[in-house]
Amino acid sequence: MISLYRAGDSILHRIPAGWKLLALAICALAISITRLPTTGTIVLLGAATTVLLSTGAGLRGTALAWWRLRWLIVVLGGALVVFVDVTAAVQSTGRVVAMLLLAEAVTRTTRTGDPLDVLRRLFRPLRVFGVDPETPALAVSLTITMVPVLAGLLEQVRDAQRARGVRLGVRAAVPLLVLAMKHADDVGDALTARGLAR
Amino acid sequence: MAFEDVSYVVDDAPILRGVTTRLTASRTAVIGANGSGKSTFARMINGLRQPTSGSVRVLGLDPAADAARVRSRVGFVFTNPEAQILMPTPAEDLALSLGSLPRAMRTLRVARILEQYGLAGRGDQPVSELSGGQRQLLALAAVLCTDPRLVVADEPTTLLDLRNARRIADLLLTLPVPVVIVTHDLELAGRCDAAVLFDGGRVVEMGEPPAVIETYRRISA
Amino acid sequence: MAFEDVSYVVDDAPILRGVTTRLTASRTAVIGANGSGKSTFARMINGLRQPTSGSVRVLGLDPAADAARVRSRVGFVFTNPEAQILMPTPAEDLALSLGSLPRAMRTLRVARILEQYGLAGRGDQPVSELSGGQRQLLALAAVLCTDPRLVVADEPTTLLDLRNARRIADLLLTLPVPVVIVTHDLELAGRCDAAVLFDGGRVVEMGEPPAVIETYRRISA
Amino acid sequence: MAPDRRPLSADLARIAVFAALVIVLGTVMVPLPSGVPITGQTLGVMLAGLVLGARRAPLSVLLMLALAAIGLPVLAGGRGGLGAFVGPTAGYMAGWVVGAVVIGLIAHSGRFTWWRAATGSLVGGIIVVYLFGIPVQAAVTGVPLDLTALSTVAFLPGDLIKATLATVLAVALHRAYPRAFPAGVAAPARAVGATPVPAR
Ligand SMILES: Nc1ncnc2c1ncn2[C@@H]1O[C@H](COP(=O)(O)OP(=O)(O)OP(=O)(O)O)[C@@H](O)[C@H]1O
Ligand SMILES: Nc1ncnc2c1ncn2[C@@H]1O[C@H](COP(=O)(O)OP(=O)(O)OP(=O)(O)O)[C@@H](O)[C@H]1O
Ligand SMILES: O=C(O)CCCC[C@@H]1SC[C@@H]2NC(=O)N[C@@H]21
Ligand SMILES: [Mg+2]
Ligand SMILES: [Mg+2]
Repeated sequence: MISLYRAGDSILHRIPAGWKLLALAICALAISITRLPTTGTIVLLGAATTVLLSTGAGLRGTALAWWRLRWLIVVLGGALVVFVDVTAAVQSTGRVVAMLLLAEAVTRTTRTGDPLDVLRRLFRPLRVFGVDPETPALAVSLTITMVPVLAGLLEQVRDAQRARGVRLGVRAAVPLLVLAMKHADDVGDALTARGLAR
Repeated sequence: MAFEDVSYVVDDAPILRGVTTRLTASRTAVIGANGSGKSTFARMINGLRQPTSGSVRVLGLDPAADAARVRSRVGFVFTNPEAQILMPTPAEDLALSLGSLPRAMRTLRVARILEQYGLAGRGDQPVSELSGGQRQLLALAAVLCTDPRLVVADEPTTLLDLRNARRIADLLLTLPVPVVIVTHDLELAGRCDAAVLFDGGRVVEMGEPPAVIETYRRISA
Repeated sequence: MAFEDVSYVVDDAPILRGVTTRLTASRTAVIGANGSGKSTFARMINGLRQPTSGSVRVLGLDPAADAARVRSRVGFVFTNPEAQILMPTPAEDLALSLGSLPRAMRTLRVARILEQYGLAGRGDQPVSELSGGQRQLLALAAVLCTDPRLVVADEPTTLLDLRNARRIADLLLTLPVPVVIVTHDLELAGRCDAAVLFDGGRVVEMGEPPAVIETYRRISA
Repeated sequence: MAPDRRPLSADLARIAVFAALVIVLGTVMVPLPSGVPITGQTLGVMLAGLVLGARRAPLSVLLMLALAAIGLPVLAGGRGGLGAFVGPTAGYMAGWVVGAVVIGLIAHSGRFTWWRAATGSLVGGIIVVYLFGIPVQAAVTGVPLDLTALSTVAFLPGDLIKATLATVLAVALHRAYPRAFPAGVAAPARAVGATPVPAR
């Protein structure tokens, strides 16, 4: 699986992942409780775009980020113009777009492994309850490893069904589930054998 | 069955490169290293994979164009019976293969097949409670009961013990129709009438099994 | 390693029945029919399964009571490397095994191990892009790099071709620590110093490989 | 923990496998202009609830969302990153977590039957998800609540089909592989997660 992280050396790249996540959460909260006026919304949009530009996304990357939001803008904005009014349309749509751009900036500049460290740190206090702070990070990696395995199982099952030439409809997915559960049992054993879980 | 300059490329990676071969023996073994293209070759026989270039003819048909017809005539046995068994119980799985028969007859045939393959009394047990060998037998039964005119098996004995492996091998090798068996078990390959050796997506040798196996041993050394 | 009248029962089905055995050879093969209890036996050695009754001692410890300590000393290699490789890339998977080392040293060791097992340059590639043989090598490397004092392998070569199977077998058979190999490959079993034959959840014979294999062939006929 | 109780590792592996399954199901999707797609992932959430039960299913969904949060393209149509959590779909995703709990509670409130599975999927997999999803969508987008609620009719046919699928699949899996479920048929009264060691 390809991470959405893009290598670089911008300010945002150098800020620790935990702070960025915290800042984003605060922004999301602030933006959704303060009802910015239209000019404020436009300033916010400009600021968000600048932040994204500052991550080294370049004009092209930034434009692409906007382009991906085009349907949201058209439909959400359109609906609000029709059902409410133009001011509401600009303010609401603007807020959503600005948040999404800021989130993209954080995602682009944060290596997949860094939030894993944040995850570990977040879970450290839970140690007193007998939770191993490594477990969530391990679970994340485990899932990443399993996605291609499941895709492979899916292909096996698909081949086998086409070869038998039977039409099963929904129940075609049963063997996939069976194989997936077997795989889980085997992985469970491996986790234990490698001393990573009880 | 004839392959004519068949290539298969996935994401710019050539998996088969210009395979030209004609299988005429009644029992053909396909051997070769991991990743040499054996399974891909086998899957082309019934159109599960389609050549990027070149042509395949099986039983006088083109599996790419006539997939449904070819598949109804070619039985395919996979390595992992779990992927192949589609229903929760053996009886239901066999009934699925016999879909075209009227219900009463189907029940009778299912019972007969279960007995024939040593699965009598297990027809209504969850498939997950069968042993590895029993599962492979069921998968094979579900394929053979449709009376295919050609059988392709991709490593059908790898997970099996001596007795089960022999049983499956005996079943496959005494079929009244031609069989193609992909295998790493050179003893099994030796019991066929012809062998094909794959290496790096090419057929590098074809002929009497002892000679081909010898070459395989040599290039693997 | 000693098993004393060990039984294992799941849902009233006896899987091991009164197994008593003492493995002293440096390389022991475990053979027997599908479902005879070999894998269950192997899993008991490091406490992955715990006896319903009877006692197990491994390296002087009881795997049921001292599971963590036993597992840190016993390396376990599974049939299917896909289930055993837990991380998305080879380098991460090896690093996981070396968790106790400081980070800088770990990176160095990982690079060294990758090279040693013919995986140099593939450390950061997704595991799904490795070949079957490379995957088994990685799984083995991840186990051996923890310097286990005993290695148990459950059919480690079944999915492999001649060359890969030989490579894995050579690696296992030349380890400086005792090895227990569960296998259907009688050639591999023959290369061990001792063999144990399972049948119906019991150890029915133990001794020099040729004699035990002979018995296995006889009872499988 | 008694010696023959399922170890944590088996739980962890099953939780991860269902998270991966939900991810794989994300490849089945129909984008809608509202920014909230029709997605196969709800089927995965229902299956997780039905198979894993109320304790582990929400962990599986949370795990999958954690992957999205750290910037992996695991949401429908290869989306990912933190944007999803501040966008119009955020409430639905929260609803998945709670919904998974509700599905598990209903489906495993007694012997596992098709009607318990169906009720669980409908209540937990649809009603609960919408209860969380619609208000958040309205709040984020600024579209009035009633209009937002009306617009979700677009999901209803798909979600009803998915609930049916989930029910059929879970019942079939229960017959083919009973060990996959938290409490065996023979022992419905046993606490979730306290099943005998299932793995081979
Ligand atoms: N859909 C695919 N996408 C990418 N690579 C593929 C695909 N199918 C096969 N390959 C690659 O093609 C090569 C040949 O695969 P194939 O399964 O035919 O080998 P094989 O000879 O059957 O090997 P084995 O003995 O291990 O079963 C392998 O390197 C495999 O990774
Ligand atoms: N958790 C379980 N629940 C029910 N049955 C089980 C369980 N684990 C193992 N079995 C059964 O116990 C028997 C022995 O299994 P085991 O895996 O030890 O056999 P094996 O000798 O390794 O066989 P193979 O050669 O096929 O690998 C089999 O019949 C299997 O179906
Ligand atoms: O991918 C996301 O960001 C979440 C999508 C949420 C989609 C909701 S869930 C309930 C309803 N049913 C669908 O098929 N889609 C919506
Ligand atoms: Mg193959
Ligand atoms: Mg076994």
